[in-house]
Amino acid sequence: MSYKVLYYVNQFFGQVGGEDKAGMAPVMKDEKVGPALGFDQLMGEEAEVVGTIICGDNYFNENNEEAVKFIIDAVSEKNPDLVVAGPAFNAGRYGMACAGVAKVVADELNIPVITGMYGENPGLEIARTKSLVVETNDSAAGMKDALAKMADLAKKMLKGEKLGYPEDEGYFAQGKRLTVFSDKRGSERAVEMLLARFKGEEFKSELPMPVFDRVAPAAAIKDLSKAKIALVTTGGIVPNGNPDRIQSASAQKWGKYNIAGKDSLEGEFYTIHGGYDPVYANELPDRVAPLDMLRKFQKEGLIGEVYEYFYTTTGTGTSVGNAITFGKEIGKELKEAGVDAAILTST
Amino acid sequence: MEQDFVIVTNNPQVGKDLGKVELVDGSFEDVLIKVRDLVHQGHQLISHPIGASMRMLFSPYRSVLVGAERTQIKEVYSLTIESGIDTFRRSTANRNVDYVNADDYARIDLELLKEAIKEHGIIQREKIQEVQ
Amino acid sequence: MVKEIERYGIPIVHMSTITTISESVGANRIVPTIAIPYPVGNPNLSKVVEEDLREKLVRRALTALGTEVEETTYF
Amino acid sequence: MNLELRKIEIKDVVFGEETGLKEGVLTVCKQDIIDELMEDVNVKSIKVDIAKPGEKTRIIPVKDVIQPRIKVEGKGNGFPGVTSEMVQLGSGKVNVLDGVAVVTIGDIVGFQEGVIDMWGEGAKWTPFSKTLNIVVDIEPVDGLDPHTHEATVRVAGLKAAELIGKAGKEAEASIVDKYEMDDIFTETGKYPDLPKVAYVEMLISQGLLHDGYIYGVNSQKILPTLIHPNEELDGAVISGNCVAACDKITTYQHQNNSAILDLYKRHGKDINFVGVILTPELTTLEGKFRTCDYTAKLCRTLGVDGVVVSEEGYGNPDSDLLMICKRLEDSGIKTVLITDECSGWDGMSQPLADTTPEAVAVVSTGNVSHVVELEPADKVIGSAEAIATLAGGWEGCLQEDGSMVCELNAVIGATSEIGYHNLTVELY
Repeated sequence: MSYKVLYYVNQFFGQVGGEDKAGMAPVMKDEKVGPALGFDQLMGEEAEVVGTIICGDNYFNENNEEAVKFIIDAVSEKNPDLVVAGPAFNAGRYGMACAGVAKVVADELNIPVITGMYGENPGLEIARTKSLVVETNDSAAGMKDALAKMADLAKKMLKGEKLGYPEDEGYFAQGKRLTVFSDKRGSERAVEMLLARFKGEEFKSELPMPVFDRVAPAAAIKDLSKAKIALVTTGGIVPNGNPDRIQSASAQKWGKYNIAGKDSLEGEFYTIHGGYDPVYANELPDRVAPLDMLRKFQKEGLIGEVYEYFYTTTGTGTSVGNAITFGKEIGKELKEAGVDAAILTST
Repeated sequence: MEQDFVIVTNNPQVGKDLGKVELVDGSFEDVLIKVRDLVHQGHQLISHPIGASMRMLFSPYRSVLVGAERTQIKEVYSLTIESGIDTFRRSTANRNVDYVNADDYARIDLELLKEAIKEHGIIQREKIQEVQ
Repeated sequence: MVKEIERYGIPIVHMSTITTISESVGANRIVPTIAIPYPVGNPNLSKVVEEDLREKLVRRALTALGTEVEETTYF
Repeated sequence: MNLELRKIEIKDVVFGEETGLKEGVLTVCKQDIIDELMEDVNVKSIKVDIAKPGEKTRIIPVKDVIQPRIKVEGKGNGFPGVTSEMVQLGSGKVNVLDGVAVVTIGDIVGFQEGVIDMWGEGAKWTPFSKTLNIVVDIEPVDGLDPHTHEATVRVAGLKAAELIGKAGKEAEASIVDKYEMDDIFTETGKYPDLPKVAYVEMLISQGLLHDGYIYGVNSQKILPTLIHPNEELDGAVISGNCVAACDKITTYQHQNNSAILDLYKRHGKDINFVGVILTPELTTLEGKFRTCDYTAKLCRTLGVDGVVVSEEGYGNPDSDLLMICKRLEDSGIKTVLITDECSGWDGMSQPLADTTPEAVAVVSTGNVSHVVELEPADKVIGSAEAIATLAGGWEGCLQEDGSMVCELNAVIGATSEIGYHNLTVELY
């Protein structure tokens, strides 16, 4: 029996067009388009690509609800054994879309998903927890290799074979910690680990602590009086009513609000942060995000200006992956807006 | 000696004879949140917010000792209560509170609380001796 | 977040109460703040004294942005 | 000190008129045990049963597991400081009924768990499905306060093991394990070039149902203390723990502490094993700071190059474990931790309650939230209510065919943090 595979690509790999077509709404093609064709050939007799969904990257990210609904309907109709998305290489929006597809297909439809990405793709953090993500090159020049690896793993997944370790098979660890039997009891492994440390040999901790990389400090502002400064907070300060419904904990998104012409946040903003007693911040939100003081310094001429948007999210319980994504997205906007420096406040 | 602690609890078996009680009308998690708010205001976190086994996380009741006065906001207290709340939520995500054995949990929580008070008392006495 | 924003070459100062977390998430410029529910303020103080405190904290943050640093530095 | 553990291989256990041992078959007289334990006025009734590997038998709720032994040369029968008069342990010859365990059951509180399945899927997850278990069910008189209740059950189990152990008095041992270790200076003189290693064994020390005892002293009352490994192998440390089924250290596991045994194996070859530090896991933060500082100080005083640290329990003891690790690594002492983790049903959560970058070498003995399916048993020794508690954890955990789904945290010794069992965790 041959398995059924449904393929997802963006407007570019779906051969519709470039950036100008990034806003296209999703369509379902019954034929194999772009990488779907190559993937289909690699699968040989074992599986067949029964259709290709093509969706604009901007559309997916900006009209998420509609896109998700389309995916659910399309996948339910074709009822495939596996969904393949990408590979997205280092394309950020495409990667986020592939991650979005993985999330909805895995969570809502319980169908396995495989995709491919470069290690720095912002979609990786979500995609790896919802699907199998093959490690790829950073550009489409690596298409051939990526598809070959994806096809190999896809065959194993379809047949329900046990996958090898991520580092051996070339996929990103999903972060799933499985309890298994070892051929040695724990104490013996501990003694061996200690001996390895004494001898300076390599050893593998069975419970690695989270690692934090560092970024070199950016150069200081030469002349503050001309600088445009942005205010960012993880303290959950939002406009009254929380119009964007930012979560009080384990935030899935951030918000930005226009503060042009406002002297402070008092009265119009409050906190939705679930990690502390909100009384004091609600009394005066500037205790968390000190817009009033920045305005004061602006008037005094100490700083040039305060950037017209204020950025906010909640810091409590928010996954490292999301925090990275938020930082990347916010940083990009600040850079494009010509912001010179930022103040981030955390509670 | 003036008592320097407050018991934050939702355990109905905890009586005033043990000391000042801040009774929380709510769940285990509500007790932790109350403790968090007090720690954020500068109360010392005297006893660890969670127990020493998974089982005790399914308890409907919990008692935690905090300092009676606002003294200083210490990172270690904030981090401990934050991670305690996080551990509680993570460990009980798929579990029901074990109400069937509520009375037994209340009893054991009370006993463990008494031990915590004793342990705290020993440390306080040592401190006073240092001063003398 | 702080690291990702700095990656764009934008100097960023982290005003935070739990500075060990701030260090572990890779902040290079840190201003320690007052308390979790009111990092840049203190409702226990009189209005005038609190204003003064808040002004000093934000001024410190601006000083940090105007100062070259090599490694994690507290202001 | 010089200790010989002489293992007498037991092939089967049967009930009979007289307790004794013949050709590898241990005969147990029920009435002897009942009479002995009923001497305690706090005991109302005693039931004795046998559970063998492979039988479709479930034991629940387990309080403690003890290995029956008898000392045939040297002082210190029973458990000095608890069931017999105080003597220095760690030397002499001990006959061990190898392959037999006394398992005590008795619910001090309704929420006690601790299951041993002797067959099938469940048997894989506990080391005590491989032993011939003599199960002693202890019911105390009504109206006992919980402290006395716990002590009654604890001591009854130790006495039963002592009584059964006597059957091995004249028996021939098939394996003799010798544990010989002199004072630190002499040993270091013998092995000047080997790295010095200490073992830090943490003990839950937090009050009722959360206690450990050293020569009968509640570990809550001590500063971290140095003990010769032989003393623990000879019965100086016993369990007073009734919660944390998967990762409490039963008395049996103290008597056969795998971390001590595995360090001993390397003593004089790869390492110079200098001793065991018993560290209480207290409940106040100040108490934790004190014991962690003190533990690290003892290690520095001993001049060790490396330390293995084992935890007991989950939750607040994670803080102690990592604080000890940080202090040791900061002093330049290479440290390996043994702990279990709670990474959720799907294994996707952050595994420990706390983290510290210094913890670079950690052995994980399993996810306490790992879900396993247990088939219905033909025979239950213990309490059906305890099964209800075990099965009542969430909707749908009790299935139509009578099988139930439970988390590893209910299974005795599953994720033993002294590394007694062979579970680990792999990242996928």
